[in-house]
Amino acid sequence: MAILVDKNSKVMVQGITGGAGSFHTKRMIAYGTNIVGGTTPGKGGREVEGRPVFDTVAECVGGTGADTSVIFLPARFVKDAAIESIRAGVKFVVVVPEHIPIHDMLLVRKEAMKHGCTVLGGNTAGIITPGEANLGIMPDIAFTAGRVGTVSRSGSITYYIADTLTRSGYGETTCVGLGGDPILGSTFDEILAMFDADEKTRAVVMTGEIGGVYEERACDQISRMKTPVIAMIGGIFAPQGKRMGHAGAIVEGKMGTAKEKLDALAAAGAHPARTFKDIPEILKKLGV
Amino acid sequence: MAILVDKNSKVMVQGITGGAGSFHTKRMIAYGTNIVGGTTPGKGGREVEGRPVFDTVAECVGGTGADTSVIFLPARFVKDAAIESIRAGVKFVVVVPEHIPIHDMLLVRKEAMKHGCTVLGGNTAGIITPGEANLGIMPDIAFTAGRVGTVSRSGSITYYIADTLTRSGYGETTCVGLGGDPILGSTFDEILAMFDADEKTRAVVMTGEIGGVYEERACDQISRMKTPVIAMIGGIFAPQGKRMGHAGAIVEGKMGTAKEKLDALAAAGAHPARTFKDIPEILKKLGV
Amino acid sequence: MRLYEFEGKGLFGKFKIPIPDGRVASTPDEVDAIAKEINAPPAPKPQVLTGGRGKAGGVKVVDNPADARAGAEELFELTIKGFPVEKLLVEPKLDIKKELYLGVTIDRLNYKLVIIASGEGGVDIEEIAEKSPEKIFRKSLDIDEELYGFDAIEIAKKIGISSELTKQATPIVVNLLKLFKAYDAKLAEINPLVITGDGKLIAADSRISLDDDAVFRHPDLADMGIEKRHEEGEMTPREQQATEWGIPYLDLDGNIGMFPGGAGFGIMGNDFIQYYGGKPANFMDSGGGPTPERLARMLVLLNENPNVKVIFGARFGGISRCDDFAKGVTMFLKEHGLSKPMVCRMTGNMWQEGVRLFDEAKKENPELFKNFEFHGIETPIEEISKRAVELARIAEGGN
Amino acid sequence: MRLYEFEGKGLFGKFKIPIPDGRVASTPDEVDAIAKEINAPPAPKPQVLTGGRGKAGGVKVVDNPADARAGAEELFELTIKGFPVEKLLVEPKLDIKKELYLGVTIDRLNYKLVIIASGEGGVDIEEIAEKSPEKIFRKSLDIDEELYGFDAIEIAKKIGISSELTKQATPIVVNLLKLFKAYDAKLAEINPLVITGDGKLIAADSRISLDDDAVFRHPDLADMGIEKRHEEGEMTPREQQATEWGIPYLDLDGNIGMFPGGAGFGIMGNDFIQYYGGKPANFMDSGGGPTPERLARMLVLLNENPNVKVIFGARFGGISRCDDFAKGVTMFLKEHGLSKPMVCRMTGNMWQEGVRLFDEAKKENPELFKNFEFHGIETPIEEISKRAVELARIAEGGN
Repeated sequence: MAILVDKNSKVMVQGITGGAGSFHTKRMIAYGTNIVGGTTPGKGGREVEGRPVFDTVAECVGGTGADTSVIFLPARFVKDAAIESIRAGVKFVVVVPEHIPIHDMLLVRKEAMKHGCTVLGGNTAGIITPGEANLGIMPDIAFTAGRVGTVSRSGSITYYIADTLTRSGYGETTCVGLGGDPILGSTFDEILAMFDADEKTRAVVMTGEIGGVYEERACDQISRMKTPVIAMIGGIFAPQGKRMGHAGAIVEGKMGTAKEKLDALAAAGAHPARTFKDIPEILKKLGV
Repeated sequence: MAILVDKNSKVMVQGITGGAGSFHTKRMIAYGTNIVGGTTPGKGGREVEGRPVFDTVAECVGGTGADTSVIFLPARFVKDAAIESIRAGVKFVVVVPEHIPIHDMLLVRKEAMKHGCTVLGGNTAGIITPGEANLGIMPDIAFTAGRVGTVSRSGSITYYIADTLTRSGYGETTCVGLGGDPILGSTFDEILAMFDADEKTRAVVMTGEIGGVYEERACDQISRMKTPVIAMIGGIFAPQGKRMGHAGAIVEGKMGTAKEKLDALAAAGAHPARTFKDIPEILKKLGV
Repeated sequence: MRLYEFEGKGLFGKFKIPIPDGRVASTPDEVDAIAKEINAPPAPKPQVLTGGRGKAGGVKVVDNPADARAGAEELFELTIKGFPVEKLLVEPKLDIKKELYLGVTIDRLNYKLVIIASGEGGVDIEEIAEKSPEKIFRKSLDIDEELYGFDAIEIAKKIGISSELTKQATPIVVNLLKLFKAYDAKLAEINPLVITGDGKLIAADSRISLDDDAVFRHPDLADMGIEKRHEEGEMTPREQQATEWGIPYLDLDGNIGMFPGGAGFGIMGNDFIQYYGGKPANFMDSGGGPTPERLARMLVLLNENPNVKVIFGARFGGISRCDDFAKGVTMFLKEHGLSKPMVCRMTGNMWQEGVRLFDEAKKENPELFKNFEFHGIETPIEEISKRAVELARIAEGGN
Repeated sequence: MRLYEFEGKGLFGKFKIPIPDGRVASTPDEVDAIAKEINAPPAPKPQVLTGGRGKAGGVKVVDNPADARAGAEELFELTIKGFPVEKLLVEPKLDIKKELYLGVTIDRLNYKLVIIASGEGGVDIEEIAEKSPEKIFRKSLDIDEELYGFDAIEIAKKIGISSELTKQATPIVVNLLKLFKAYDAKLAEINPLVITGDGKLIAADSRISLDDDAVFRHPDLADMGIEKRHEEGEMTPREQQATEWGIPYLDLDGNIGMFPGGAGFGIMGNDFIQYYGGKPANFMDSGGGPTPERLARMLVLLNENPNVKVIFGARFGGISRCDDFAKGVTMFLKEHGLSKPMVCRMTGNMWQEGVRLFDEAKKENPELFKNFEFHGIETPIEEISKRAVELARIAEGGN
């Protein structure tokens, strides 16, 4: 088992005829992802990598049964594209582009909640269930099917952690990139709950970072979980008030210093890790 | 019993300090209507006819328990005022002013449906449950408590019919003015259903008119009713395509010629009346 | 309130809906100048507030710009459904490959906005709706619901716009709805929406009707020269007079002058007269609580109408009081004198006092009341209606 | 993107939020001229992109307009939290009876807009929120939810605005939210919103921050002279250089130059260095799939920074490929020469090929690589971090 995506997912690509869209469609197919088609308004009727292109998501869903969508479009088109998928009945949407306007994501999130759809991103490297499906832009090299789930705001951190899990023999069930934008389609607690409900996932590594607001929201969830959670937070030593890259990574009042995040998560029952190599050690202690 | 309003209704007036508002507050109180207070933004703390004035409906509802509101405000303020009442938990709103912008009424209707609130008007003379409560601008002289309900788009027709019922000894349970504006807060079928559920109402007189779209909508309801319905439609002899007063009274394609409306209602089981004096004759035949 | 085609196209332009490069002319000279300017075969179109212009011979295409003046002179002579042609919109003739229909209106029954589209445009859409409903595509929306580009693409495809043209079609659909909402429209139609030979979508005509009751919140319309106007076509002089006075009034072809209360009984009273064999000369609506001045003006309209042989009056004192009504009518009798028979019933609020006031005034000056019968609650309105019909028959020399 | 006070007030004016009658001056002469013009005691205020201006002595009220120039000269000399004062907003001094707070911001946790209001304005609202949360009123709204006048009245009353002033307060609250939505704001604050002695509500200050990622849809901002700008205050020359090159970069006070991949490991890598006893000299984010040019520029920033004693490099080939990475770094080595020790790990996509390319280039020109250690997947990143710390200790003359 896995969460959100597996070999049975019927995946479509919004913006499939574009540069990034067609490039990653090829990559995703090469990994074995079940890509069934895609959309580009005005280019319905074409094919990309042998997959049919439609003008609208509704047509694509109708023609292919797509239930999952990966968006490769410029940021300004994401609001409409995500809402189009949500309204067409797609149940899982991955927003790869970064710099999605904040007000747009508020609306996308509202629409997603209304229709029971899960959105990842913006600015996510994607999601991978090793050996089954790879959605987004993550390199396959780091990943091996196994028994630990990961959820992180950052692509590079996901690679490092998966690499650590792979090389220490644990492997991964699913690796989820929440995304680096200030407002995200999904939050840590929501993904953690999915992992907790997944029988194959024996532990979860969650990696947050300075700034952002979604780490604290995870505490309540962690305290209720039967699956152990290992937590890392980036920016423990970051100077206060300095902007560290991600637009969201500005310390917001009390909430959001990395130290406080990590303390709060530990208090809720998470096992804190400092560096990647701590992870297999903690897993060993936990008997995973 | 009665529908929508009775002696237990706690009625507030929106625009209570205005000319029409204060004048009709006095009249309504004189009739015995349980007026508990009113609102005028910026005039909270005053009194009108001994009733407290508040800045907002929420305050008025909090302070008086108001569950019903009559609006006496210029048309341009009605959208906000009606939505304010609806959101503050008022269950019945009477919109007396006319010429409410159509787009505004669409929104008011949506909000009312969402919150389970009934709206009458715009451009309604109001509603009266004889001997109990008189909301709006109807003269009390025509009305006597009795056993027939009326529902009409026009104030003057309501007076004539009530007068007929009063003088022929039937009297009225409740007389409802839907309003003369093109878009109305309530429709014939909705009011008819309420009358059908009211034990005291033994028959209903419904009066529609040329133009408008709500008469046809009543047919399905009438065919399902146990309470007999007498129907009159104004404009049977009106020349086609001429605008007859009410903004809504323009013949719209096939729908809306008075003859067709009356035929449709009769086919659904309503008893057609030509003039007011037909009404007691039909009631007699029906054994009401 | 209907807009002229050129005004509607002005709004289209504002909302980035493509329109032909046209200008308005008020004289054949101006048409001539514009024809030279646009450098294409000009198609001058009369600007009147009615449909069916094409059928009335009101669209001319002149293949040679030099002939534009002559064609225009002809058009300026036309009267279309009672509307004299005062302005022409001069546009380059379009190379039309296909005509579509796109409109937004209000579904009052279901409290929704509806976008209506059809692959067959340029003709009467109601006719298509009736004969081939399957050729019409409808999409309903709540008033506060957003229309997305993907909805627009769906609509475009349903009416046969090809994939390649969806990028042009999407903003047209989205923006037509924006315009509709932004200006409180009751109807916003592009008919036809044309596909040209070189693959462009262009709004070849506009029909927009705004909600009179919401014009107050669009002061920019006045800046665009769009002023509040009468909804309907040509008015009779009396209708024009009534409009000036703010009285809803229509001339009909009977001989009984109707002086009723509100619009409801204004309509129903006309029916009553006809049930009893009479014919109303007009429709009128006093409005709620008319002032004495308004009552007097209403009576002036009937008193001075030669077609009116008898006046039928009815007043149910609701918001207004019958004593005020009696005062107003008496004022009219004194100032203008009633030149024809009138029968009137008063009931409702203070009716006894109204009858008493009439009695008193009559005692004072019986001459004023020689043509005037008044009744109170004791006489049913049906009897008054019959009496009016009877008086009319007598006035016309019947028996 | 923060707006200057005068820019924010310009938007307030556009949305009919009352503001003092002020003008912007760039020289003491202009201040003098404006002071004479506004005919009231002038209150010139430095226009800087930071709060705490009052505490820094940055607001001057001159009781006599004739003294305005002297006061202005003083202000133009100021530097507030690193911002030099280049412009003053000259307004008439307000007769302040009471100071309130009104703001709109985004509650990211709950995906809502929040209107925040307090009867205590003019000071740090976060301080009030912490010490006396009961003095703060919050109202949450969905992004597509309308705020009605009655909601605004409720908010106004909660912060002690009297009934008589609600008619002034209502449009201020409603329009501040409209502005917030219309311009994709992250923050729109009136602090203080003042009640003047003669009972007027006026926005005495503005603090507006817009979403950089949405500026593209507000071209009218540029028309108003509001250009895209750096969010933060004074930048170091290197930070300015990096900003020009589009590289997220911050100078820190350590000696290990950080050359990581994306922002996530950019932040985490700094932590690793510190866990092992080192101090990073910077934060940097390569972005996804950096071009060779970008990689070279990133290295230039570190190579030319005298504080940097060692460079720590990490690349996890995801969207990018390690062979491209190796080519880019080699290009830098050839063109610029590496002047300090560097340790670098590559893994992910095509890492073996990357290592092979480095080996080959090193064989060709060993001199270029004399300061450069490269590792593949076999060395954990923790070891690389330790090695960087060790190299830094050596470089600083430690052992």
